[in-house]
Amino acid sequence: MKVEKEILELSDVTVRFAGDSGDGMQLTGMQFTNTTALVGNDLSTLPDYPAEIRAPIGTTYGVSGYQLHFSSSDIQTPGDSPDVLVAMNPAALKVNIKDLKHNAYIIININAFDARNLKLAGYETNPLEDGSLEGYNIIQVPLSKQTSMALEDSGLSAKEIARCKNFFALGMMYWLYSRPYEPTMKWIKDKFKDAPLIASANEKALMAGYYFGENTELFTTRYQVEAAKLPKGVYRNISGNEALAIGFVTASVKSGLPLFLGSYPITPASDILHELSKHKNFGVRTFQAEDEIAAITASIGAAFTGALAITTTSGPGVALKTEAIGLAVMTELPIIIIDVQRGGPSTGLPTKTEQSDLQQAINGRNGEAPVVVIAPSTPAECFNMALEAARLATKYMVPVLYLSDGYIANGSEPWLIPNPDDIPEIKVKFRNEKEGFAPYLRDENLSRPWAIPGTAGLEHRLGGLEKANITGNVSYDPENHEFMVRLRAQKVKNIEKDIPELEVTGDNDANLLVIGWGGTFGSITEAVARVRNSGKKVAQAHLRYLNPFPRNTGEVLKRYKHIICPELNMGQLARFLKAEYLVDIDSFTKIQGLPFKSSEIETKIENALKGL
Amino acid sequence: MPKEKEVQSLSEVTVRFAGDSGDGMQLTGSQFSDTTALMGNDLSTLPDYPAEIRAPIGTVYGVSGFQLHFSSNDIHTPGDRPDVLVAMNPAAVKKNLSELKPGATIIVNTDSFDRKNLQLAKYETNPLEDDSLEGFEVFPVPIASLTAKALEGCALSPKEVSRCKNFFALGLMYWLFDRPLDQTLNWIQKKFSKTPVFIDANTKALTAGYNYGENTEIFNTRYSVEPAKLPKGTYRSISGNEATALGFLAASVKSGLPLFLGSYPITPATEILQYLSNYKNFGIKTVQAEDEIAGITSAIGASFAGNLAITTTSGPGLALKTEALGLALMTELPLVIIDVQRGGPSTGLPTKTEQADLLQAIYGRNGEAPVAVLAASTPSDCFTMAMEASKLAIKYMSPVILLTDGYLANGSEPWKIPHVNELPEIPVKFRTEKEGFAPYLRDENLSRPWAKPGTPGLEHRIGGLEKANISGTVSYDPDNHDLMINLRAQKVKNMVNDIPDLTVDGDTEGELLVLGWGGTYGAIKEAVIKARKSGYKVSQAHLKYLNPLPKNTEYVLKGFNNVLLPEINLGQLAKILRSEFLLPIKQLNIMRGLPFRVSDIEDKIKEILGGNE
Amino acid sequence: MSEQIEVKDLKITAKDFVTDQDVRWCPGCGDYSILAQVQRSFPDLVGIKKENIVWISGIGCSSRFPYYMNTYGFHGIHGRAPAIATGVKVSHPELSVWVAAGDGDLLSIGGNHFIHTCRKNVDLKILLFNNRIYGLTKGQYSPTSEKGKITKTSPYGSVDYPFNPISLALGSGATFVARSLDRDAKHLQEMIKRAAAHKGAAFIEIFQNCSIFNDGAFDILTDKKTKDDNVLVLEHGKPMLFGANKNKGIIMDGAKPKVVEVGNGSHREEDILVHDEFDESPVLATLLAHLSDDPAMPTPIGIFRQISKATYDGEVEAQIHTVTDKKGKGDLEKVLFAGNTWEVN
Amino acid sequence: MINENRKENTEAEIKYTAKDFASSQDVRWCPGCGDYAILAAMQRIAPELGIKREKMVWVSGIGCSSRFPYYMETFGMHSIHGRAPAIATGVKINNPDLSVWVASGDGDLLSIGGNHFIHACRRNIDIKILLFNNKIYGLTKGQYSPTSERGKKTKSTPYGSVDFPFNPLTLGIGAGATFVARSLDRDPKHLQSIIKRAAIHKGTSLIEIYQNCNIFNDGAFELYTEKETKADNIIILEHGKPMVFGKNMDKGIVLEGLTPKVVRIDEGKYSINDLWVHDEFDKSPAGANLLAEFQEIEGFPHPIGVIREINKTTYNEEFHSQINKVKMQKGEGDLKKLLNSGNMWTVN
Repeated sequence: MKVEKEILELSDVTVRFAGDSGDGMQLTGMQFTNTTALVGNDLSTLPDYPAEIRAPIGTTYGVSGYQLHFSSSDIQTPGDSPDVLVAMNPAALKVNIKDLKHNAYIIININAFDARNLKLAGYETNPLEDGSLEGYNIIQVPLSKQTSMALEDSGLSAKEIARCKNFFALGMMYWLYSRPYEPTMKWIKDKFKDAPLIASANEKALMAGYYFGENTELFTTRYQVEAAKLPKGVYRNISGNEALAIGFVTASVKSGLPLFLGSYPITPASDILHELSKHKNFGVRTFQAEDEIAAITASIGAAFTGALAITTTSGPGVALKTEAIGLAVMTELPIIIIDVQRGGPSTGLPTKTEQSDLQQAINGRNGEAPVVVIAPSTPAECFNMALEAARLATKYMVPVLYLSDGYIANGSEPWLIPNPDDIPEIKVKFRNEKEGFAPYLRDENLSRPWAIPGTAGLEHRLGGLEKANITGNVSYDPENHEFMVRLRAQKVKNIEKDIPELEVTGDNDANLLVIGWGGTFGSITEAVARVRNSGKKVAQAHLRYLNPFPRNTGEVLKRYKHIICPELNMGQLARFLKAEYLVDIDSFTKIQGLPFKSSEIETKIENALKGL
Repeated sequence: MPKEKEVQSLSEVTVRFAGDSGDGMQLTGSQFSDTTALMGNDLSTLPDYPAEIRAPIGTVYGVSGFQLHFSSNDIHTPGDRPDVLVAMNPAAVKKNLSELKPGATIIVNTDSFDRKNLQLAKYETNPLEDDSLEGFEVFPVPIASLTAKALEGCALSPKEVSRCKNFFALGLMYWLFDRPLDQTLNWIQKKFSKTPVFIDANTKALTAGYNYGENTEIFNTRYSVEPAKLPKGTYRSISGNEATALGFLAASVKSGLPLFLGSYPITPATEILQYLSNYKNFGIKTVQAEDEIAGITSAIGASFAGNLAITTTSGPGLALKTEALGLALMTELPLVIIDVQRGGPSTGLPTKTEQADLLQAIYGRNGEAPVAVLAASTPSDCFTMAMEASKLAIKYMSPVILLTDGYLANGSEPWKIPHVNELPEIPVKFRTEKEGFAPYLRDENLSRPWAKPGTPGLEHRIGGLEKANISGTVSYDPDNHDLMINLRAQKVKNMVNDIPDLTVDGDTEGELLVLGWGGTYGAIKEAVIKARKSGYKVSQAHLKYLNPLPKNTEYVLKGFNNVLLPEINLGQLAKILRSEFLLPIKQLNIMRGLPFRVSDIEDKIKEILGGNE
Repeated sequence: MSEQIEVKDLKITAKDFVTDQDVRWCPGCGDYSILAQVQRSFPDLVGIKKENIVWISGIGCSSRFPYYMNTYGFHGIHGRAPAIATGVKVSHPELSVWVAAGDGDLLSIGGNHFIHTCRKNVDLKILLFNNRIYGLTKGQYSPTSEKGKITKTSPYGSVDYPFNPISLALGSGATFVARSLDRDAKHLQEMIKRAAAHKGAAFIEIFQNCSIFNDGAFDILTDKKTKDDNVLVLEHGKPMLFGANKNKGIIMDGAKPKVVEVGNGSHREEDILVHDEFDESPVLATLLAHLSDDPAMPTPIGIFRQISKATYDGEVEAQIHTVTDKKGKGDLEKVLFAGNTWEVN
Repeated sequence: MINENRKENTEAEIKYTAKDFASSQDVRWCPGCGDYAILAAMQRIAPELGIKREKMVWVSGIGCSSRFPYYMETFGMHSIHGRAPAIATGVKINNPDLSVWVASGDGDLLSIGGNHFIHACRRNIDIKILLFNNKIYGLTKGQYSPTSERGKKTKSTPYGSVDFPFNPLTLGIGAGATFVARSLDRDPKHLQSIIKRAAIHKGTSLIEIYQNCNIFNDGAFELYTEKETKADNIIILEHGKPMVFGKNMDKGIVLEGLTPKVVRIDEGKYSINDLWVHDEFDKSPAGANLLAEFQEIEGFPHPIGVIREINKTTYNEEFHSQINKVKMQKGEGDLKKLLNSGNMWTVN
């Protein structure tokens, strides 16, 4: 037996797993995440993979990465720069090295650093030998070799054995960060129950990695990260897309409306369609349509017949759905369009995140066609905002555009599971009463009645041509048109009374406000916290409702001398705020397909404070 | 012979022809316009017809109208309120009465005021008999029976005879306003050259109408409107859609590029496709595609292959083309998208005008997707702006959206025809040089080279995924993405160097500037002229370039204490200017599917300036 | 324009069509073979210069194809390749325009452009990479997936019937309809060359293996052991025989096709249905398209139908010439000054 | 849940008349338009379909015929160009108890809406599609359509179109439609009978209706509707009956191998017994395709009637039986269980 190694207590670690697309890095990262969640750490993740399914092995554009930030305290982001990189091949090293902290640990699969792989990665000399890794702590592990040795008698082919090396790496990391391997063992058993050979090989690889950590002289220290002090309750780790999907299932149950999803596969939104396809026992109707347009128009048809109708897509899909969203505006049917934003324009960067569809969401339609626009700010919040979208759409008989993004869709965080009984009902009333019915009557919210086919005596016709007030007949009357255009705008504007006010956190008496929206919440929150920790005053506000804005938005903005608005676009929210409130906004933008680093925002705030 | 009647000279008149959709009012109106143009009057027209091809006869929503404003002076709008209404049936009276000037002249076809038609128009009593037309000068003319009488002996069916009554009405109006018949007589000859019986009938109806005016005692006065004092030159009357089509034809000739139009029929843009289909002998290729998306994508393909590629549509079509527009932007191919705006949202009001697609044009795409946006301000200006749009698209290898609207498209005005040699050349350079070629190299304008298929040695691949700078290969590199986003934005910004400064009509600083864009030009112009006549000091500026804005825009706006911006939308340009310059903008937004009335704007000017006469 | 100084008879080889881009498909993907067969057959295309070839695609794994062909290329947006290609071809009819598309791209989102291209007979060569799955978005069922298919979006089995792409193309009026296999290099090359030689919309459905999400979908047609008994190779003027020893054949039993043994005493080769690619009536082709609806029948590969019809692009060009001949070359000055004009002095 | 326990509504206890299906809107087509006859036929046959008014939904796109829903006193939606089949699909999936009908023109259904049309056919979703084929764009005032004959001179093809037209029947068949028929606006009895057949059919039903646009394409179908020419230019198909046509029923179709031929049956060489017998229910689409192709062959009559009807489960049936099956297997969805799934941990 070796001597027990020293255990060092850490509060906060950022790990990145990186390897070839075929190396199973996403799986490794997710397993590590789940186990870390079970240990009770707070965490945040960032998967990052190429747009090709499998790019050629060994090249830099084939590198797939998974970053995980975990901590014993409350955290908001997947971490700016990793403390540890697991690099399965030279390309993984090459792509990731510039992101690492100084002194970071790099665990390298030394077996992959042969001449061929070095060349594929575009290295002229071996970085392990040429001094280019100076300043880092390099741990060279014969990962492939160790794995094949462990699996010598497994009865698997060499290729199959090679595929197990990610479990070896995982086991080693479990040891290093003092995590239990049992959850993954259980997962392996479940997953490969029909292939016992593979199951046993993966188990062996995992354990071999774990023991390797224990036995080798390469590691002198292991680390421990205590459980975070989170509010009491039952937690699960949840990604944005998952939270969104079950949020809508919940909305369906709470409203008593069948959920209808019309969708067409598109990155990074497809997972929602996958998830909802599983829940047929909730009566969920998933319709994989022939194209984006059919997906939304089928949803409009379903909304007409009384479904909670949604359609999921990404930016290019919203572009295609543009005309149909206008139809939903004119027919005043409740549908929810979910846009999981990705890098644009055009096909752009399908697997990368961005916030550049806001203009499209608010303004991208012919004519005056107002819709409600909302955006969740963290993966778990995707759940709540789904309920909110369903509530607003059905209450106001209006299309709602729900802006998520690639970062929160694929990222995950611990989620305090709510008790469904505590979730408020979504009250929906279908019109049944014949007496006095007209399809474009208005209630106190300016909403028209929802009279679904099958209701005797309420037969009526909807359409995309301008509607006469109340009767809903086609009308070309000039005064009526003006009236209806303003009425539809007013209906959306009225919603400001029904949504929470914009909340300001941080220092009330600060001169500087950082305002954001959507997935930048975590980075902004951490940056603000850091600046405040250094004794400076900063306030923070985050918009979850983008059309209409919360009713106190203007009043909040006018309280500050300087307003910074960080966005992953060229300043789209800033433009709206300026137009609406005529206040100057210091737009801080980044368009690299990546989330903000907290440090970037921190520096921005520090610099702005200097000028105040 | 009856005695010569008194001729009164007027400086301007607004006439509206109104009748059932089947009564040929659009034809009557355009004939009257053509003749009036030939007489040398300045003029402006406003056709207004229902979205159905033929709504049921006799009903109010089946009424089709054609308004014409003509003058011996320079004019800019089709007129706020008609002086004269020609009403072919009760529904036409019902629909138009509220719009007329007090004391206006109404010529009615009394034959149609029978019980059935009154009922169809939802009249409970006959307005010719009750006092509801009091305050107007009503001339009852049995147009239908007079036409029938005139055509007795023609080998036509009663139905066919009845169809000729619009020519009778036209003849009568020609007499009333002292216009010659020749133009219309020629037109009839040509139009019906294959059916002489129609030539005969329509000619007879037209002359009968004219003679009726001359002979009958009902009309005591006839009117004349002197020719306007327009700059020297050869003129023709032109509609916006026609001018747009000719503008692109001219751009094709001046650039030496074959013109390719990918389009799908949509009101009110279809006519551009129809006009351009005629000019095959210019080598124009018009593809009527299976849908809007194929319309634009086939144009993108043609642009890749080295054509001057355009696509025409209206708002709902632009909505469908959204995704493809992003592709044109990413591939940096020259393409002009023409949006003839109509009433929205959704299908909205297909035959009515509006300016509500501006935000869609500028912002309506996924990702940061900047394109140039231009807008024509008068029917004939469509010609100029079509050439401008082509020039910018080619020079900057960029999609350009040209906004016109239903009012400009269908309205017409006299146009001083330019000579081909006076038109600006549009330089085009295709890359042929192999040495040093890369598909995303940049010239001094940040434009990439146009290397068309068929050029040996320049084989390259483009697409919608993010491009690596210079090499144009696919790149997911974060810094490259940032660079390219900024580069594409900068390229569009650079166009300010090519577009004229915003000019101010009137003082360049002061109390009030009325700013406009697009088809509101005429109404604003007249309102400003009228306000000035009543002693107000007010200036006017009109934006024809909306993205990028002319470089002196902020400077101009800041010269005034108030900026009034009338728009036929809920304040779309106002929103852009507010965010751009943090300037309060006074808005005037009326969205009735119709152009502004001059008085709407004039009243607002007076409201802002108060009683400072 | 550059001067033509190149030597005319420079021999082009498959290598000349290879670009400097690394090919980024998954190892084992059928797309590699299709790319190889295209590159191998292209040097034999008579009279087509490399710079006159354009590849257009939409979105999907196979839509990366243009990046790997050293010709002009355009990686468009999802489903729109046939429409972009129409624009290229109509505006420059001298180009040889090729479309690479997957089953999702061509038949799902792009279905409309596909059927209209067939109808109009635009002179495009369309290669359908049919792997019966969405690969790029990681494994959803496609409009050619078999009913009951379990995928991420149909965890309980899809309830959609698939398209029969051959039948759809025939129904849309396509003038050249063929099928081949990614694994049958020689046959595929032959089909590519035949498509290139055809004037008009040429459609080749290629059964293509997706080794990641739908591995083995076409094994029965490509594996040595099963191939002969399950694939019927169509050849014009030849009897429809198949089987390892060509001992099975198709006969017509009234209006219904039937498989019989040949040479066992009951049927001779002369009884067997003879293929006629050039049949004006689409009925034989339709019959063949649906042959394998019956699991006992073989799957035909080869040319189902090839007929001669004017092409859209050719007619557009011809019309321009006719009108120009009749009216003279367009004179802008004349057009501007046409109609009712008047002078102001 | 709204779809359950609604079986009682399938039999109509109420006696309707045609008038009950006429809405209060004034019908706004041009006088003489074939659409009037189609509307009348629909309203006349509707009471016999056993469908309650509130269970009938009409969906349309854009075009003259797309005004159809406004005139039917049922639920309806006049949507956007080309999308009617997709909207109807959403309506039918979400509430399969409804009887869902699509009214669409040749531009709407086959040009911009071509994709939704072929996919509806492929899925066999139980919607009834009435194609008002007038071979022209009417609403936008006279451009050629994807069914216009080649060489057609219109406003957008002043020198004649160079497109080949679609044959809507072969397209429907090629896309896998299970019910494909054709009728005429001018033959109300036949049209009503075909509408009824479509209503009864389970699955996507396509009826191509030759419809006269008297403004922009007047007389396009005169040959098939006028008394003098009709008999020689159309053939009325009936299941199990030999294909006979002609003024004196003296002509017929024989099948030689796979090739059809028009023959006389009054000259001794052929008798009625030699003629091809129509089989609506033939599983193979080859015969139906042959019939659909008649119109492309010089001297052949256009077939009218049900070209093909086959039995296949519908998309909506399968869709809902799958939901029920999963519910049986996994139990009715339990929200608490769903939220509390995956790897959970408790913080105390």
